[in-house]
Amino acid sequence: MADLLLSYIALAMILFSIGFLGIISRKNIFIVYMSIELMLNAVNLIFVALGRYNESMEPQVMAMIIIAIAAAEAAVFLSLIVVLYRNKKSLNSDIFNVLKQKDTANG
Amino acid sequence: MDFGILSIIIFLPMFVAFTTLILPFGAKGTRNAAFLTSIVIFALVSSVYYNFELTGFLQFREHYTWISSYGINYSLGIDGFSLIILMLIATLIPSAYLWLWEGRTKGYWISMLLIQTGITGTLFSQDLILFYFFWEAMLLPVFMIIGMFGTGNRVFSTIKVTVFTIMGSLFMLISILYLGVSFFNEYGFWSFSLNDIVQINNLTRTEEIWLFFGFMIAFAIKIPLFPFHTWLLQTYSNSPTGGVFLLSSIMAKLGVYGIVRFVMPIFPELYKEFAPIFVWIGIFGLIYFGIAAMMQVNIKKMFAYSSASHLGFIVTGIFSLNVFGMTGAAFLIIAHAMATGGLFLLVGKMEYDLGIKAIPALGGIAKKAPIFTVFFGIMLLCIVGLPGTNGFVSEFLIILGAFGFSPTAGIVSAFTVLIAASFMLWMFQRAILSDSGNDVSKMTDLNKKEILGMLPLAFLIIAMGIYPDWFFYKIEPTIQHYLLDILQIRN
Amino acid sequence: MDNFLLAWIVLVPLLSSLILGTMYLYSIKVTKIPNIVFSMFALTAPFISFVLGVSFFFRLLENSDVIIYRAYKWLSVDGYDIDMGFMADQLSIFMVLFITFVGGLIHIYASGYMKDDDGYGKFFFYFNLFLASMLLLVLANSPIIMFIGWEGVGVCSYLLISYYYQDSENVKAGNKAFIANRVGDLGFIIAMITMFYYAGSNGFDYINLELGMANVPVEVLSFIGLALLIGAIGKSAQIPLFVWLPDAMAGPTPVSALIHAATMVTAGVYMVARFHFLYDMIPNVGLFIAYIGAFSALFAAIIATKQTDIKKILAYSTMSQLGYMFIAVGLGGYSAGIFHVFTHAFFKALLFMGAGAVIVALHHEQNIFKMGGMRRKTPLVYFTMLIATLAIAGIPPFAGFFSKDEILLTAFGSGEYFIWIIGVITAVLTAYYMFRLLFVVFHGSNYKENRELHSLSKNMTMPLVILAIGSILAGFIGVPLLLGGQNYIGIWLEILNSKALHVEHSIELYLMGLNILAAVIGLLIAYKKFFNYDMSKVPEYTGLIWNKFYIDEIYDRIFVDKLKKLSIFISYKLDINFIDKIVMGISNGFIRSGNVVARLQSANTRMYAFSMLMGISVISTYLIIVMR
Amino acid sequence: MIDFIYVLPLFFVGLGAISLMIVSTFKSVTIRKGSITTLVFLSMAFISNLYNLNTGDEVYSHYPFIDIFNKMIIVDTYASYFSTILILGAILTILIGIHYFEKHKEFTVEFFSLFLFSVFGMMLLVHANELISAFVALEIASISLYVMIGFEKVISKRIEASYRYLVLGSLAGVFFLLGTSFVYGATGTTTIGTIGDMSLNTFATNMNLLIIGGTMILITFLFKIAAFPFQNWAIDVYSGAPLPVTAYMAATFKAAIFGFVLRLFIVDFDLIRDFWDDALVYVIILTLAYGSFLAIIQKSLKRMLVASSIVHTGYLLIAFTSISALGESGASSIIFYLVAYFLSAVGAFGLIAYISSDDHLRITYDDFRGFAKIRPYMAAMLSIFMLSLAGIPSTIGFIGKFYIFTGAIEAGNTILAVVGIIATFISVYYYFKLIAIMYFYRSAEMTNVPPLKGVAPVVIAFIALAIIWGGVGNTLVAYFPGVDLLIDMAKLSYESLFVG
Repeated sequence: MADLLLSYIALAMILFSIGFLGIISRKNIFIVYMSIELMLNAVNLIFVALGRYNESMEPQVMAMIIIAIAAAEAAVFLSLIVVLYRNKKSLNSDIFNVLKQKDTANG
Repeated sequence: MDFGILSIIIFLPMFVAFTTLILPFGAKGTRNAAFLTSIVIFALVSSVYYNFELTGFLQFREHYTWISSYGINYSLGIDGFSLIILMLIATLIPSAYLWLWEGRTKGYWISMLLIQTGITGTLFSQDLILFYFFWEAMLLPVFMIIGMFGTGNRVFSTIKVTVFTIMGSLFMLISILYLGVSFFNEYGFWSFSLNDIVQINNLTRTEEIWLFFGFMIAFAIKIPLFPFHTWLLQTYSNSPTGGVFLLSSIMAKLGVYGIVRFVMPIFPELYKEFAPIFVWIGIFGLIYFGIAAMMQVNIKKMFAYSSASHLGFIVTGIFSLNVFGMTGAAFLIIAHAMATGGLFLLVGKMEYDLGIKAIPALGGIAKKAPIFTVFFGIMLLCIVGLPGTNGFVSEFLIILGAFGFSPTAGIVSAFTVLIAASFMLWMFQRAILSDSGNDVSKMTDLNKKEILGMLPLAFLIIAMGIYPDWFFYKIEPTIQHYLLDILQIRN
Repeated sequence: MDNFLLAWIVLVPLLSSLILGTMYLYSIKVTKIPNIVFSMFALTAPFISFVLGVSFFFRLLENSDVIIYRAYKWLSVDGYDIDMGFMADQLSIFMVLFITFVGGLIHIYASGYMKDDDGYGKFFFYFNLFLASMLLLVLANSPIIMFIGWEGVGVCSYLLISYYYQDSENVKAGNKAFIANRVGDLGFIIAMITMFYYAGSNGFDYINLELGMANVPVEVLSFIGLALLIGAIGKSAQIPLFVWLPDAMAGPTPVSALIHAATMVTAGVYMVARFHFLYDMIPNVGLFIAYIGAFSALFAAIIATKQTDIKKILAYSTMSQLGYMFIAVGLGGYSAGIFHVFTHAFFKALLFMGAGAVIVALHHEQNIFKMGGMRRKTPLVYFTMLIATLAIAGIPPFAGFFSKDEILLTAFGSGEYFIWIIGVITAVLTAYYMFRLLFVVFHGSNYKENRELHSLSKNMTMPLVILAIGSILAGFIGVPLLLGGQNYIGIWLEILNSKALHVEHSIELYLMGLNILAAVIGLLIAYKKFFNYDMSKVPEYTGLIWNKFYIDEIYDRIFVDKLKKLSIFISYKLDINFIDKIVMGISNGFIRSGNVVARLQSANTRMYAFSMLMGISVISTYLIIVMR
Repeated sequence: MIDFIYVLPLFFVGLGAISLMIVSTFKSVTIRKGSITTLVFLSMAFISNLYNLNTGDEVYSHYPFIDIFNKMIIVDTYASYFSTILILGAILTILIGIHYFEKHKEFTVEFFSLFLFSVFGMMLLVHANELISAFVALEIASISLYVMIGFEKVISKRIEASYRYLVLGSLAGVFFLLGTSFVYGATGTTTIGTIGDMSLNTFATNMNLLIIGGTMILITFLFKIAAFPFQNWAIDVYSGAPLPVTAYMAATFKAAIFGFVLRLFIVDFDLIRDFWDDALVYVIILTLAYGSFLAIIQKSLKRMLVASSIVHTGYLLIAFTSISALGESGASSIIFYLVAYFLSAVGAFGLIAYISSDDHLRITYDDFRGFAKIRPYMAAMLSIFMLSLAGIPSTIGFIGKFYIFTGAIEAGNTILAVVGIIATFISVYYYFKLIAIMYFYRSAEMTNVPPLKGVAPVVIAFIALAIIWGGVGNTLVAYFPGVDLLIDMAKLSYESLFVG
């Protein structure tokens, strides 16, 4: 039973890492968003697995809550994507760099 | 004297400053208020001076709790050493005001008043945090007065001097906190008051050395001692007259005061152990700055160098670990403050009239302004250390002290009689006396106010030279107390 | 009893000088005060002091023990008191007498000399201040009080030399004098401090010092002696610190007469005599002093033979006469030295004043070869100058003869034959250059018959006469027993003389004759070369001697230039380019690293996420490391 | 009923948020009305909070509606103290911001609703006694902040800041969840207090797992307070956000985060906290260095303040490390410094916001040349804030630094104190530069700076006075609440953590 839990957690970790790497490597905002969702769901997986492991309902509830929050985030994220696209006519996250450190004082 | 006279002396100028700041005073009104304040304070201080008993211990104590949770107290007190500096401040500031009488703005006077508060507060504090408090607070009006009314590249030099000084004092702060904590660890309750801090004895030697230098760096920058002097030149040559007057004649001395007040009682052993280093740093500075001053063209920079050289000599005195050196140092603090202060006022007038700081562009002043020249000469001879002025008495005593410390030091430090004379007289010849064909027609002679302001300085310089013992008996017990009780030196 | 009058000897000139100073400032700022008022205050002071001095002189005559007056406690540190004390013993009172007397005369002379100078009041302010300091110097009862007077004298000479301050040359000369004196003072201070620590345990006045020195190791004593000697050399313009004296002639002539002939320069001699108890214990240092004196005397005499400026000649002669005095005091013949100080004061003051008279008469012409024939124009000056010249040349019975003879006798008697020979040669040269001056100025065929001379006022000529009489008579207070005389001065100052010298009368006679012979030789050479000297061609001097052996240049090369270079290096190179660079370098370092850090702010989300990943992985690695 | 009184502050804020959300649809509700409504709700919450706090010296700790919430929410002195600070911060932000919000057209009444939601989230965060609910609270606050930052959607830097904060923030949030899951796996509970009890018996608990979970939570914490190596976002987001929002985030949000994390680490990770300390030392040093280096080169005033806020994070972390050795005084020094920094930062940001609210001309240092000539009082106040941030005596900033450094030395890591001091004297450079520029240049071109009237300047002036008062303490008037009061309150609230 325990090793089964372990394998679940391992899977969750893999998903988590994929998500993280996705944030780092992909330029497209949508994919960045999906990667975040992926990471959240990886955590959810852990919770559910844990709940199954020591027959308690708590982790399931937590998973539910997390999904809810993820939905809230999703709303903000999608609306933001719309605004960004309207602003720059592009989904490439690398071109959003107006806040780059430009002027550097000397002396 | 239990109505808190010291607090009044500290906070009266600040109060006047803020009142004039808020109320619609003009420049003139502010000036009159400031002058009146300085006179009142002079009266208070002289009453302190006469009620001061001839012991080496603190008097006029005041003690209130400030931040009880960390045992930080508002505690004041003075002893002979602070007394003379206090008397000095009270005497110098009114005459300085008489000199700055015309053409200064309101902000100028307010800054001067605030500086006075900072100085006196620093002088009275018997609690390390309180001392640090005033020590830093003193910096702000100086920052303002140099930056707002200075000349030349004033913004840069102001920032430079501020950062430089604050760096030093922050290291001091760390040392203070460390001392407080180790006091807490030893005795189980918080206190930063000097009397408690001196009882710490759970510090290892390494810790002590670090803390010692933490303190010393702050004071060495303020004084300034040899490697930390570079802020001095730009600051002195760019400051307005009032600022450079206070910087040179009083604040620099507060560095020395800090060493005597805090470093000596807290680290008596290290004080004795490192005395040779500082005696020699002092002597080195004396000669180094003296030589540097010779070819300096900017007259204010020359005086900056010369006062740095004298302050090195003062440091030699206080580290010479005998009564002659220390008394001499205390005396040279007065002498130098009066002479250099006077010289900076005079030069400030010259700059104000002619707008010239370069020696080659001057000359022929003596014919235009004889009285100016007379006072200039008196101050100059005091700097040179001519017998009959208090400059000689102090230098002689310090040389005695240095000789008592080590004959070589004594003989080397005796060269002071040559150094100051050489560059001062040469400057006097080129800048004041001889006709160099420059146009100095705008130079005016002293008016009545200025004469009135300069007379006390000149009088004291000569009186203290002819009858020094008048002024010694107040401070001598304190010095004895330092040597016998604090440093445990019998000589 | 009325010892406090001792203080008044000093106070009277001091007060008068202060009054004069304030009056002068008042007169230039507010309303002009007539010179007569100034003169009133100025001229009375020295005579009051003189009278007081005389009164003490008589008190010392009846009982010869030292009179001491402690005015107040000057300084009291650590239970150790230094008094502002005055001491009158034979030596100091003797000095007081001739200082005030000659000084008074020079005051009178100056009142004529400066009468149409608009700094009249200022001049006498300095003059009396100088007198006060000089009197304090001789009357002080402890080295430190003496030092006050000592420095006061120095600064007054600075002020008086640079009296015409508009011309920077004069001020330079003043600075030179002050700095050279300062070098001496350095020695003095070092000596004082060493004395203080080794011999001053029970008081710092001369008497206690004398007691204290009994048990001080001799090498320390010789160190003190040498250090003091530096001071003496500085004041009395001996080798190697003499350079200031010739330049000091930039001041008005009365100044040269008072300071650089009669009083100030003799302070060195006085000091050595004052510290006789020290030098008696270290004879070899004394010998060193004597050698310095001898060489200075010869050196100055040689230079003087080729000078053309009348005052410079006199200045060098002063230096060489001071050399004689140093020979005497160095060899322990203090009374002889002081005797020469005394006589020299008369005839040298006279010479300067005569020269001054001539200079004034010729509208400030100082080159002797542009004068000539003054004998007929100003006979009075001529005669007085003649007397003085005879006196300095050492022709009996004039004053200089006796004193110089006694000095040479001392040299011979103490077996220092080399010094003695130098002394004799110097005597020849002295006679030569003095008579050269006399002949050229007064006898030389004058080539400008028709030029009207500036008239000399009464109070310029009157002192000349008095001093001339003095130069004739002054010698007779020290006539050696040999000539059936009575060596009053020797008796008066016998407290100083430790060792008696015994020379057979026959040898003494020979020596005396030899001296006269030397003087006469010099006179004859001068007569042959310069009597009726053809004034049409002014000789152009060149060469080593004319250039004073290039001593000034050498000093500049060695000390001054090096110092200036060093100063420039420090204040314009080292401080700015090195020390300040370090300070500013640190702050610039912060800013530079700030610019490096700023590159990380690329505003790229993925980069930020990546840096987060890096951070997290570092932390996780740390975890793994720690947890096992 | 007593329970209801305890949750009253939360209730008021939440109610305000919802009701504003509803009324915002009506056109008649102007910005001013909306802000006033916000203020009303906030002040009601504030009063009820003070009522809770006003218990004299004895501390209290209470789980309201335990049958509903089941120890998810705690109301104790500590939480009330923090939520007092938070509400105060919110009130000040609104008061200072009013002028700014009115001048900028994009702001609508929804903004205030979001604002109240974020306040609600933060209060919930400090009241949270359970990890998941803490996460919920955190997300409520964060999400509303994302929107507030990007509210002016026509300005591209706003939305970019919002985007960056959203991505990285939720990334960090995921780590919080991961940590939670580990903690749950290790201890079988997520309730604060219980975790601590579980961590005591080492048989039942997998310590390593607990430590890993704690570390993950710590990572989120470090991210939210912008500590090294998670600091990059801060300068972009803060300088991208509208100035009042920046002030709000920099001061208030940071306080909320600390409020929760202190509770968590003091109560639960008491045994294993020192495990992180020596790692934190490096984090602190790097944070201080990064912040100082970044701040020293800034030309834009706002960016400088933001960068320096990273430095202040470093100071707070110094105190955080010294908790394990000191306990009470360490925690209280954090709380005090939070207050000190909160006052100074809100004042500084708010004043700059006010100055540049009409025209966006005064951005960089040089724009403030000779500012003292045209607006002397504003210049004076700005100088006071700068001095307080630099920790110069006679300002509250000095006292705060004093506590922190003393604590660090007392806790035995003097090296941190020294590094902090060095950072301080670097900071003197970039803070004093502003004062110098304002005062030392005679030339001053008069652009239209709003005059010194309206509510915002008054509030700012009061903040300035408070700063001075806090610095001078009760030296002027004895027996008047000065610095000591704050400290005593902090200590009291610290004690309340252990009564529950």
